[in-house]
Amino acid sequence: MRFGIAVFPGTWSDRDCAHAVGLDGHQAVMLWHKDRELHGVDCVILPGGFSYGDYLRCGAVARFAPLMESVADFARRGGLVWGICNGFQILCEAHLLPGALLRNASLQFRCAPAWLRVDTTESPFTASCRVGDVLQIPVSHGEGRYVADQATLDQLEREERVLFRYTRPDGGPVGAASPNGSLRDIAGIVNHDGNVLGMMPHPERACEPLLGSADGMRLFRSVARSMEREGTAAGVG
Amino acid sequence: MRFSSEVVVTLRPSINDPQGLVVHDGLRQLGFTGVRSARVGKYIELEVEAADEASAQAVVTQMCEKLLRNPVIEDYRITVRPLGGAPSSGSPT
Amino acid sequence: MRFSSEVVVTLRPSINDPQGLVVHDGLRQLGFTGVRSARVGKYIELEVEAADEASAQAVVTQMCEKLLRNPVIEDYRITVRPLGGAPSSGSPT
Amino acid sequence: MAVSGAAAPAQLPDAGVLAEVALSADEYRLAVRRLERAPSEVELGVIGALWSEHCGYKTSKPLLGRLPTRGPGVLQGPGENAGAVDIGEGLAVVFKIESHNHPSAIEPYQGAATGVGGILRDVFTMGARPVALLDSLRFGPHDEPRQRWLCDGVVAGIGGYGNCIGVPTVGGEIYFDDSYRHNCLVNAMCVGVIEHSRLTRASAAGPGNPVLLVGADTGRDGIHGATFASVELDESSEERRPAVQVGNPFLEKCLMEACLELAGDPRVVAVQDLGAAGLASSTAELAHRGGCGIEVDVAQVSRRERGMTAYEVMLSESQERMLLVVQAGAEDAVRAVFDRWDLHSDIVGRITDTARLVVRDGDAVVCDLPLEMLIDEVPLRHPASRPPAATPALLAHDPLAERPPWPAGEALLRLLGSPNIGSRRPIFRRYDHQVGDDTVIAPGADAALLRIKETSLALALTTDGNARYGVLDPRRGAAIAVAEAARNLSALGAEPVAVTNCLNFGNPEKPEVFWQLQQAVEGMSEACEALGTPVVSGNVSLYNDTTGVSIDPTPVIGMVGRLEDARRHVRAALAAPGDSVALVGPIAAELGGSEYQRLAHAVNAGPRPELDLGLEARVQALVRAAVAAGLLHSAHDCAEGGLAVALAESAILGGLGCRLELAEAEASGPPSQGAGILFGESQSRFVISYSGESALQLAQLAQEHRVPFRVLGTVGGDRIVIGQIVDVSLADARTAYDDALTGPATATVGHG
Ligand SMILES: Nc1ncnc2c1ncn2[C@@H]1O[C@H](COP(=O)(O)OP(=O)(O)O)[C@@H](O)[C@H]1O
Ligand SMILES: [Mg+2]
Repeated sequence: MRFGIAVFPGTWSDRDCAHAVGLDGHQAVMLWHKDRELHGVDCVILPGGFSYGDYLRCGAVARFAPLMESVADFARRGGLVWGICNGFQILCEAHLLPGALLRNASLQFRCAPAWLRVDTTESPFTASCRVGDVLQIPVSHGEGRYVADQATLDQLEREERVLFRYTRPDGGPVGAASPNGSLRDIAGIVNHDGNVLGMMPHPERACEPLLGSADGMRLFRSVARSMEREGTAAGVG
Repeated sequence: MRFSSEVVVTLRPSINDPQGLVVHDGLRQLGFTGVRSARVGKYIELEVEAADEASAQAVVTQMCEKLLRNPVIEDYRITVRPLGGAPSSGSPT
Repeated sequence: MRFSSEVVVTLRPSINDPQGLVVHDGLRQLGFTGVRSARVGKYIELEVEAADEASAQAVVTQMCEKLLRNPVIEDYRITVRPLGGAPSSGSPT
Repeated sequence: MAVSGAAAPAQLPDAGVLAEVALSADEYRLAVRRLERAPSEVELGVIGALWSEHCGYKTSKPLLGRLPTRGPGVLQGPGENAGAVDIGEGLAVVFKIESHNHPSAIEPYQGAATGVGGILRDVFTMGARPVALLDSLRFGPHDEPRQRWLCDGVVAGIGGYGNCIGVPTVGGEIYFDDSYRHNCLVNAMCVGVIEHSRLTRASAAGPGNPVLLVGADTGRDGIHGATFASVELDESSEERRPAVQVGNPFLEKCLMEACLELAGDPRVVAVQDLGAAGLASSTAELAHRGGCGIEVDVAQVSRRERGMTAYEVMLSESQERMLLVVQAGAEDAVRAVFDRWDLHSDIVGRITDTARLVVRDGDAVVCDLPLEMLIDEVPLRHPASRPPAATPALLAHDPLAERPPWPAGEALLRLLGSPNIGSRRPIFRRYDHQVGDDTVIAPGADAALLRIKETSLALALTTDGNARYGVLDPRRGAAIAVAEAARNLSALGAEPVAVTNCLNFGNPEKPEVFWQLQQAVEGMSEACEALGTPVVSGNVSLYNDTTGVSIDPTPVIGMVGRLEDARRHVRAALAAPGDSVALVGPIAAELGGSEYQRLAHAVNAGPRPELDLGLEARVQALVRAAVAAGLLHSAHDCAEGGLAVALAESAILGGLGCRLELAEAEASGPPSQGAGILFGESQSRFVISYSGESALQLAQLAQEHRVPFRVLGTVGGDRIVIGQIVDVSLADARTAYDDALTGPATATVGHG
C-alpha cells in the first residue's frame, strides 16, 4: 500500500517514516506542503519535526499549508490520517482533533523510551494489537502535554477515542513518570469517526529490534491490514 | 496609515501554567516574597498598514482569530495606535 | 496592598528574532498583506503585595533586573496598577 | 584602484581602533608596509579578522603542522570546512569539532545554540548529511547556582538547535571543575555521511562565475566575534560584547536540505559557510583555496537592519548564511532550489583571476587586498615557552601517602554520586538522540553507535578530554585523551578511524600556557600515530582566561570509529547472572589526577597515570577481536573513578550485582594503597563479562595479544561486593549515580 508522508519546512521524521514504511515493502510518497495533490495514497502521515520552527505555537503555521486543505478533505471523506508528534500538534491546531498540546510539565524537552497501553483495538491503527498491550515506543518532544476541557475529555473516554495512554512498563499508572504531564495520561486520540489519529510518541523509531524496539511496527501493520481488509481507499484518495 | 499594534496572548485561567509557576518560585527564591502569582504569556508587536485606526483594530483582531491565538487554550488582548500616537485599547475576548 | 503588574520583555531591536519572522511570513501567507513587521516577546502577569504603587513599581523593576529579562538581549517594560484600579506606566530601559 | 576611506599612511590609528580589530601596532605597520599605503576602515576590519587567532591561527599554526594528518582512508584532512575519511561502500564520514566558548559565557543558550548551528554548517557545506552531534562541556563547580544556570542554558541551547533541526545529539561529555568557573567550555562536534562522489569543496574556480549569498538577512550580529574570541574576557567584556547572535534552526534546516539537494551538482562549483568574521573570511578563504580572486558588492547583500555600513556587512556574523560559487549561466537553476525552500538568495559578486579581495559598496571600492596577505602572510606569533614553576612540586606529591577519609564502600558511593561521574541522563534526555532512526547505542554508554542504512556498517562516536591529567603533564594528558577516546570506541567493538580535536587553552602569550599548548600537541600527535588515527580536522580556542587566570589545558578529542557489522557490538551493561567478570589490562595504584583525589583530598597532584601506547593498542585490539568473535557479553573501559567505578557502572546499567576478589586492594601498603587500586585511573583497561564457555578462548586471545588478563569474579545478586572491603547494594549505587546531576540546589536563578 501507499503511505503519503507530508513534508513541511522543518519536518524531520519524514525520512524516518519513509524508512519504517519501506521495511514491510510499502511505498512512501512524499507530499510537499505547497502541493495539494495526494497522489492517491491510502494513508497520510503527518510526521514529527518542528514545522516552521514551531515558532508561535507548534503546528500553528503548518495547518494553513495548501497541503493541509487536501488532507482535511481527505480526512472528511474517511481517509486515514496519522499525526505523529508535530503531526498531532498540527491536527489539533487544524481542529481535526480536539484539545491542544502544551509545553511539557517539566518545561524541558524529553527524549526517552515510553510505554503506551493500548486502550482500544476498534481502530484501524491498533487492529493488530490487543487491549491492554503495552508498547514500547519512544517520545521526543518539548510540547506534548495534552489538554482539553473536562467535557471533551469525558467524551473522548466515553467514545473510546483514547487509543494510547502513557503507563509504566508493567502497564501500571505512569504517575510522576509521565513524559509530559498530559491530562489523563493521554498519548494518542482519534477523531469522532476514528480515521484521524494523533499521537505524541514516535512509532517509526520503534520498528527494528536493532534500535531497541519493534513495537511501533505493530501500528504500521495494523494500518496495512485494515486497508487490505477494506480494499484500498479508492473512494477516498 | 501605519499603526503599531501590541497583542498579548495569555493562557486561559483554567489551564495549568507550569512556566508561571517556575517564575513564581524563582522570584520567591530570589527573596521577592511579596509575589502572589505569576502567569506567562506571549507578546506580539506588529506594524500594520491600514486606512484608519478602526480598520487596523479590525485586521489585528482577525490575525488573532486566525493565527495568533489558539482558541482552545488562549485569550488575547489588542492595543492599536497610530505610529507615534497614543494607545487605544480593546479586549474582544 | 495588592497590585497587578504586567511585564513585557522584548528582544533588543538589533537582535535577530526568528519567531517574529515566521509570524510575519505566516500572516502574509494568510493574506494579511498590510503587516510590515512582527516581533515576538514575553508577557508576564504578576500579582504583588506592596506598601504603595511606587514600591510595587520598584520591586517589579528589581524582578526584571534580576530574573525576568536577559540583559544581554532583552529590554523590558512594566505596568503596575492597584488591583481593581487604573494602570500606571513606566519604561526603565 | 583607489580605495575610499583610506587614512593617511604615516599616522597610526588610535589605540581604540587597533584594539577593536585586535591588531598590535607592529601588525598594523606590517600591513601598511605590505600595502604601501594605509588600509581603509573596511580593510582594517578585514585584516584584523583574518589575522585574528580565531581565523588566522597566528599562534597555533606552527604547532599544528606536527599533527599526523595522513592515512590510507583520509579523503580530506585539515584545511577544509571539515575532514573526510573513507568508511567503505563508497561512503565517507565527514566530521569536525568546534568551540563556542566565549559566546556561551555571555549568553549560554544562544551561544551554545549558534555553536551547534555553526558546526552543522561545516559538515553540510561539504555536501554530507549530518547524522550526529556531540557536545563536550566544562563548567565551574556543580554546586554553585551560577554554574548550574550556565549549564542549564547551554544544554537547553544545544537541544534547542539540534532538536529543532532534526540531527540527533548522541554523545559528548561534561565536567565540573574550578578551572572553568569564569570560562565555560562549549565544544560541539558534528558527523555527517556522504557518497565520495558528492563531496563538495570550498574552493572557488572559474573567473566570471557568480557568487551567491543564501539564507538569513545580514544584521549587526556578533561584529568582531572572531577578534572577540581572540582576547581575554574581563569586566568590560559585557560592554564590548557584540550584538549577540540568535540562531534560527528552522532556517538552517531549510538551508541544509537545499544544500544537500545540490551536493554533487556540477553547476555548484564551491560552497562555503559563513562563520567567524562572516563575509570577510568566507570570501577570502573561498577564493584563496582555489587560487582565484573575488569581488563582492555589499550593496547587493540583503539586510535585516537599516543603515548598516560596508564594514558592518563584511564583518557581520549573522547565522544561517552560505556562500556558493555557481557556474555562470546556472544562477537561476540553482536559485530555484533555494526558492523552493523559501530561502532568499542574492548574487553578491563574482570570481576573478586577480588573487585579490575587492569589496565594493555600489560604485565605491572600499576594500582591495591581496588574498595572499590575508591568509598566507598572517604574522605568526612565536611566544616564549616555559613550564609552570609549580609543576615539580605538584609532581613530587605522593597521593598514596594520604589517609583515606572514607571506607572503600562509602568512597565508591561518593564517586558514583560525583557530578563528574554520575548519570548524564538529566542532560541527554533533553536532546533528541534518536531522530534519523539510526541510533543503536544511545548516550549513556562508552560511545554512541549509529548504523548506516542500506549497509551493514555502523559508526561509533565519542568525545574525550580529562584536563586533570593535563595539569600535571599536558603532553601525557593529551595522549591520554586520545587513548581514552579510542578505548571508548573499542569498548563497543569498533575500530578507531580518525580524530578531530579542539584545543581549549588560556592566553598563549603567557609562556606557561604556550608550553602547555606545545606539549599537548606533541602528546596528541604521539598517541594518534601510535593508534593509527590521523587528525583530519579541528579547532583552536585560546584566550580562555578571565582576569589573568587561565583554564586548565583542555584538549578535547572527537573520534570516529567503524564497525563492519552493526549487530556485532557489545554494551557496558552486565548481561547475565553467572557470567564471569575480568579485567583486561594492568592493575596499579595511581591516584594522581584522579576524581577520587579531588573528592577525598581536594587536590590534583602527584604523578599522572602512566600510558604505554604499545600496550594501549594491544589491549584495544584484544577487546575488538573478542567482540568480533562474539566472546563478550559486556565491555566497559576504566576511566574516572577507576576499576571500582567501572564495575559499578556496568552493574548499574545491567541491573545486576557482582561478587569479586581483588587481593591487591586488601594487601598492606601505604595508607591509600587500597583506594589506589580501586579508584586509581590507570590507563589501558577494560572490565569485561562473558559466559564460562568463552573463558578459555579469551585467555588465549589475551596471551596472543600480550595483555594482562585477570578473572575477578562473577555476575549475580543485588550487591556489588569486592572482597572484604566493598559491599554496597545495587539500589544505593543506582540512587547515588542517578542523582548526581539532579541533587538539591537546582538553580532557577538567573536570566531567561
Ligand atoms: N586543532 C586542530 N587540529 C587540526 N586541524 C585544525 C585544528 N584547528 C583548526 N584546524 C583546521 O583548520 C581549518 C580552519 O578551521 P576553522 O577556522 O575552525 O574552520 P571554519 O572557519 O570552517 O570553522 C579547518 O580545516 C580545521 O579543521
Ligand atoms: Mg566552516
